Amino acid sequence: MARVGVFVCFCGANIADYVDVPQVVEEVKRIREVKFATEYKYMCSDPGQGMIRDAIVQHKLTSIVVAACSPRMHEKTFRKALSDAGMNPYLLEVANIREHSSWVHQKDKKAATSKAMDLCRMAVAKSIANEQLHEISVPVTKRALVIGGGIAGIQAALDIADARIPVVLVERSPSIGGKMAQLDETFPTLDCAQCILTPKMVDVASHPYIELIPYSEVIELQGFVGNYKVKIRKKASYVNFKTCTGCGACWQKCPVKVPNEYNMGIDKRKAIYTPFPQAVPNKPVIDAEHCTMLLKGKCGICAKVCEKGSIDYTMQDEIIEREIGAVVVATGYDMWDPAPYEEYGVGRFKDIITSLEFERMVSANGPTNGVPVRPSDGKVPKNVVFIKCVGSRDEAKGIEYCSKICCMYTTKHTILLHHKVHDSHAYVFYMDIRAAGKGYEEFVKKAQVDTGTTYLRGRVSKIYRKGDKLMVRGEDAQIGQVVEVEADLVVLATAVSAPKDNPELARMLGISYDKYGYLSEAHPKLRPVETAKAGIFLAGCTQAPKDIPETVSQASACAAKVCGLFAGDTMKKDPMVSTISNEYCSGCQNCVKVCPYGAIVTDEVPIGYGSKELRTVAKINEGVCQGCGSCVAICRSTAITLAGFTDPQIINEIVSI
Amino acid sequence: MITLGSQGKNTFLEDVNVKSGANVLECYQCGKCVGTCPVSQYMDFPPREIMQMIKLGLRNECYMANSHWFCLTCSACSGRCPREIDIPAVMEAVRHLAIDENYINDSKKVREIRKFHEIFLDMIKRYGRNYELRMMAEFNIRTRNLFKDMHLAPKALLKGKIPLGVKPLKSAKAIKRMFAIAEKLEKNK
Amino acid sequence: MKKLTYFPGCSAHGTSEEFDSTLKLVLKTLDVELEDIPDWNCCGATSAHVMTENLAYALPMRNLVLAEKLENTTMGIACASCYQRMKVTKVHMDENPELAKRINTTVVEEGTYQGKVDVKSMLQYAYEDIGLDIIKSKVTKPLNGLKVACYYGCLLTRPKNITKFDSPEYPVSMDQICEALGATATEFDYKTECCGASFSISNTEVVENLSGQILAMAKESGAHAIVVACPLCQSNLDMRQPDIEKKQGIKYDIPIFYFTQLMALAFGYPIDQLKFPKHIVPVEGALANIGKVEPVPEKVKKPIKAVEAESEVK
Amino acid sequence: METEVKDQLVSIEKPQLIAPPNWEPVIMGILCNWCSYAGSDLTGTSRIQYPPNIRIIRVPCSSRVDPWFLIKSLQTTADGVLVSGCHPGDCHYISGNYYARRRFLVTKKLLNFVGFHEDRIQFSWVSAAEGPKFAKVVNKVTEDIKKLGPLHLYKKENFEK
Ligand SMILES: Cc1cc2nc3c(=O)[nH]c(=O)nc-3n(C[C@H](O)[C@H](O)[C@H](O)COP(=O)(O)OP(=O)(O)OC[C@H]3O[C@@H](n4cnc5c(N)ncnc54)[C@H](O)[C@@H]3O)c2cc1C
Ligand SMILES: Cc1cc2nc3c(=O)[nH]c(=O)nc-3n(C[C@H](O)[C@H](O)[C@H](O)COP(=O)(O)OP(=O)(O)OC[C@H]3O[C@@H](n4cnc5c(N)ncnc54)[C@H](O)[C@@H]3O)c2cc1C
Ligand code: SF4
Ligand code: SF4
Ligand code: SF4
Ligand code: SF4
Ligand code: SF4
Ligand code: SF4
Ligand code: SF4
Ligand code: SF4
Repeated sequence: MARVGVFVCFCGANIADYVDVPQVVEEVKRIREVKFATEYKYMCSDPGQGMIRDAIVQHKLTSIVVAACSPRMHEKTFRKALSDAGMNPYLLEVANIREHSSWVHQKDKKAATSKAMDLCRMAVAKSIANEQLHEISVPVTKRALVIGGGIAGIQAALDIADARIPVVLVERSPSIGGKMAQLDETFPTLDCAQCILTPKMVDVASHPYIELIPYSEVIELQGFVGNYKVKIRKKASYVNFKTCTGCGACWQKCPVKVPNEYNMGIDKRKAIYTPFPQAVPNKPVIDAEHCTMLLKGKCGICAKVCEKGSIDYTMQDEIIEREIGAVVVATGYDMWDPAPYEEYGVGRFKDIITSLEFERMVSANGPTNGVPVRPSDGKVPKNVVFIKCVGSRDEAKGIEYCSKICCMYTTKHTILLHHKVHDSHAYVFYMDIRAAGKGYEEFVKKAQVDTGTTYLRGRVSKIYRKGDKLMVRGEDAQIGQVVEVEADLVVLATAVSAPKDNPELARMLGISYDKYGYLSEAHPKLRPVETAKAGIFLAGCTQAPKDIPETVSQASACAAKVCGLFAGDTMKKDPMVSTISNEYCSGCQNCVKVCPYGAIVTDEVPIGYGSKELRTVAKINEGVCQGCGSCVAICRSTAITLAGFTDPQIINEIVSI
Repeated sequence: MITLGSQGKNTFLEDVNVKSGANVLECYQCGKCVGTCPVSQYMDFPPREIMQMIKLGLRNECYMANSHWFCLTCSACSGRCPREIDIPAVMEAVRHLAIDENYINDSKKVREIRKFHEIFLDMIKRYGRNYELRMMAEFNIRTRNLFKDMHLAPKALLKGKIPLGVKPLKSAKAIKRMFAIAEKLEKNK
Repeated sequence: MKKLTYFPGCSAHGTSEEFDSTLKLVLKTLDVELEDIPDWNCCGATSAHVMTENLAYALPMRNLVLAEKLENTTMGIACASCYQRMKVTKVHMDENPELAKRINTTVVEEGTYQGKVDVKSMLQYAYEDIGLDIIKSKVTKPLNGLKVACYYGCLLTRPKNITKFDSPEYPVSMDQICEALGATATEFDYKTECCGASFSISNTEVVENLSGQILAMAKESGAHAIVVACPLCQSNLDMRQPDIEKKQGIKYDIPIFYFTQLMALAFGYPIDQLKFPKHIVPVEGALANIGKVEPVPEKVKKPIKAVEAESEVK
Repeated sequence: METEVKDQLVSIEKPQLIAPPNWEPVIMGILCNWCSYAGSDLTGTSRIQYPPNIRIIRVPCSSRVDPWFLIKSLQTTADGVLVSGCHPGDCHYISGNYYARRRFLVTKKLLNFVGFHEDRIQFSWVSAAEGPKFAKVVNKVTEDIKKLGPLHLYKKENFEK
């Protein structure tokens, strides 16, 4: 017969104040299988764990129940205590008498105590049916996939590759670089984004351990940690990258002009183009939506001028497959569209631009040669109003959260404006100045003093026209007066938002995302780069808005996690997985259909012992199984058992109250 | 100087929240309402400051402010408030509380505004509809400002802008009864 | 022939008679028959809710209940203030049956509120239920050459969750109706700024200031006239205009039309039926622009100069 | 207080059942580990109070819930069952809760058919962040079951010495 030991925790006053712990101990002692029961102030402490270890040996216990906080808190701790005493760690059960009783029934000690007793009884009943389980080890494919080639993806790829682990870097656009490639100088040190980014981009292209697959998207991910299979769709570029030299003859001659995404549509690019001069790879692609040859079969100029014969109008999308062991997702962010700010006349007034448009204008390689201009008449503005928190911290029109970077880049913009237009004056409407970072407050102070920018604390209420000026009205809450600024140009620090297709991507990868569309980390403080799915990690703004220093730190952390995962040849895995018993399986394959991980395949076994005739049964790959239990519940032949959550275990819990 | 911390629980905040259905605690003092409000410059304390005063529990000061009397319920501010606070409802709550608790701001402007509304309601009570000429006249008499807008009157009358009589409702009695019940409801709240 | 329940509002026979009568002309052309709510009462306007919560709901509710006795499913309201009171009451009653029950105890003889009748402003009705195409098809004398600033005021589109019509910041329905009539709607940034509304009598200083800004912005936009859909707006902008001009020392001379007056004009009704003599600011100057051709502006504004893609090639 | 047992099936089996005075229902809560169990933990961490009638069983995913568990619960110990999982689209196991939901509806129909009131078996979506919602759900389920009255007169104490 089973010999169960029960340990009831006081959790200081947390449990003891609302549950009569000694009475619970007395009650469990009445259970036949319980051979030892005691109480202690802090079970998770070293002496607490020591009690468990001692009792196991002394009372020859066969399973352990700890009645304490949620198993999500300390299950691991107590399992370890069992191991240390030479007992199989999975013979532990935790009764959650804190979160589920003492904390939620604080006004009724009697009821809380009686509930705690029931919870203990259930745990004891379950533990009797517990079996010894052993961690599973699975082989790993030591190759990483990085999705997205912004600074996050670039950094992660380089760090992983430097550890001599092969990396596949998939970037959707024709070039890597992301938003950082669009920036001018960067806070808080004002070094030029291009100068620090382009060497890294070139490193990616030339790294022997990196396979760069540009102009592509991941369309399917199968398998499990250490053993993923990924499908990538390589979009037709209509240019043979192997032979193309990037000479540029084609795009110089192409007659079709298209708004240039890289310059936020301020100028035009051609239908065959590289997004920007420093692009990596520096090979053009044909934009099939605009090329007249591909649309109507008319033109063909680029093919004529290309000396290398690299143009191929018949090229098709291509599906590439790779085997990988881990994934870093670094799909970055989108800029929030300020259209809902009707009171600012967004969309009606040309001289209202977004921060990224401003960034392009002041960039030396930008469409206006580095000088900000008014889109309406091309004049250089004197009075520029910057409005912060546009779309951020605004649940009515935008998003609830703080975008974190706009305070700093707006400060930077006042400096850049001052540099480029000496007789200009900047006005900043702000609610707070959030400058928590190394050197950030110093940067803000210096900018304020050096540029003489006027800071007005308040959210802008309205913008209207007066002649060719924009009148910007808002309260300056410091003096409690409504002020109006006569502006030549208004720059909106629009919010950072999650990439639109993140939810779709998350579903494809089997990870979760929050209500805004940012991909969710496993724990906000202690596992900030991992996802809930083993082997998938997050870097950069795809997890939440952040600036470059933070993005790069996170990317490097991802690389460290990937390297850690690949440190051995095999990996350990939780043993809570399902198995199918051949004898019972009827071969109906219902389970195959419901398994979300594709862990179940079919197999052939002899119909009877020694028989040559075969029949079909289902078989589970324990490396792939994540232990959800869908198959168990669907199987009509009760052929499937999920370790740790077997029918006897759960039924025991049910009937033992 | 205002001393905080001695008055205990902020019951004023609770009263206003319950009555308005808004949550004043959500206000983060951005001031968008103030820049929006067409009459904020006439208020003793513009909407943002009223919000803060409610948070501080300054009941008397809020009641005695003219702000809630000046509020036109134009809803411009609430349409723009990033925290979606129903500011006119808050103003209305303060006003109704002040009326219920008999706080009377006796400045000339507030007296006039209040008079106007009282007379208007009185018109409805009497005729079921508004009787514009009579109302203007009564307003001027009751605010002791006999010649206010008199320069407009001849022109307006001449142009038939202001009718000389009103057709009272057939069911004027029903209206009177309605007033009586509504007043009772108001008291039993 | 469409039928529509009509709530004229107190000002229909007084200050805004020209709105009421031109509305009727226009609807005749558009084949809509109005059915007055029998023995309707004042909606309480801006005053009821200022003083008491229950009356503010009770007064409109009586009208809503009376309207339910007619067969039509929609009630059209001319005055923006009445419209807002009625709509607020309807939305709140529909959302909160408890409250509806309580308020209903004040409406003794008329019956139980059921929420059957939808409430629309006449502008909304013209825009949504009649539509620009039909309006356009009835135009016989297009208003080409007339530039108008459409002024909606605060009550027609706000609050958004109550009115659920057009935009609270930059509505366009009236602009589009005016354009359908052949007029040009100017880019007018003060469309929904408040005119001072109920302070018309009790706080003239405020009204003069607010309405003054609206007039200035309308002028700035190049409009010959302002078009409104609310008697309160009309009287604040029209009646007070001479005083405002005196105060500011600027001559505006901008007549304030009801959109129905312009519709009737474009539909070909003779001028003497449009009640223009009721206006304080004379309308003749503005109407003289009809038929005039706009001169081409001297300087066509240059677009922003962009560096061509070619020059980027190294 | 005497509450009559209303459920058909049970009244056929045990026609004379009468509720004991001060009767309190037992509700079996079967919660998925990742969302609802975590959510119920959060209810605790936030000290949100709810009625003490629920007994919680942890399963990896709501899709693990076998109809048999519900039947067994109602047969032996519980007066009602609450199954709670992740919101649609949020399932830790991608699509598990979708299957769970479908199966649950079928089970509910079946139990309904044999005579159990439909309120005895309830399903909800509670995420790991919805501590207050969990308390709300428990409040509602407890109230519903209290209205329906008891299914059992006594509890089986299987494991007593
Ligand atoms: C106006 C402005 C100024 C700024 N100034 C500064 C500054 O001065 N200093 C500073 O530190 N930070 C600054 N930032 C912030 C900085 O831009 C970000 O921190 C940084 O770019 C984040 O990098 P990322 O790689 O996470 O995202 P991104 O740069 O957005 O990169 C994401 C990449 O992933 C690709 N991608 C997206 N989806 C997919 C997919 N499904 N498959 C494949 N590829 C995909 C995209 O094409 C892109 O290349 C500024 C931001 C703005 C808006
Ligand atoms: C009041 C307060 C509240 C906070 N609340 C939160 C919160 O709610 N959430 C949150 O995320 N963060 C919070 N923080 C921040 C949080 O404390 C820090 O982010 C975190 O503790 C930093 O960890 P650390 O390991 O870098 O530093 P530390 O915690 O300081 O650890 C440094 C360790 O190094 C040891 N050490 C120092 N010098 C030497 C040496 N020469 N040789 C050997 N050992 C050495 C020290 O003894 C110490 O053990 C809070 C901070 C404060 C002050
Ligand atoms: S002309 Fe040919 S070789 Fe040169 S960039 Fe174009 S495709 Fe490449
Ligand atoms: S074929 Fe297409 S890409 Fe090539 S030059 Fe012509 S339009 Fe441009
Ligand atoms: S970073 Fe600054 S500007 Fe951006 S949302 Fe936060 S507070 Fe507003
Ligand atoms: S120093 Fe601390 S309290 Fe002050 S702004 Fe920075 S983070 Fe906030
Ligand atoms: S559902 Fe059960 S019986 Fe059917 S194939 Fe799967 S294990 Fe075999
Ligand atoms: S428990 Fe079954 S359904 Fe779930 S992952 Fe494992 S094999 Fe697939
Ligand atoms: S707009 Fe809203 S949040 Fe901002 S100060 Fe006014 S009430 Fe507060
Ligand atoms: S509703 Fe009142 S407070 Fe708000 S903008 Fe209008 S007048 Fe001002």
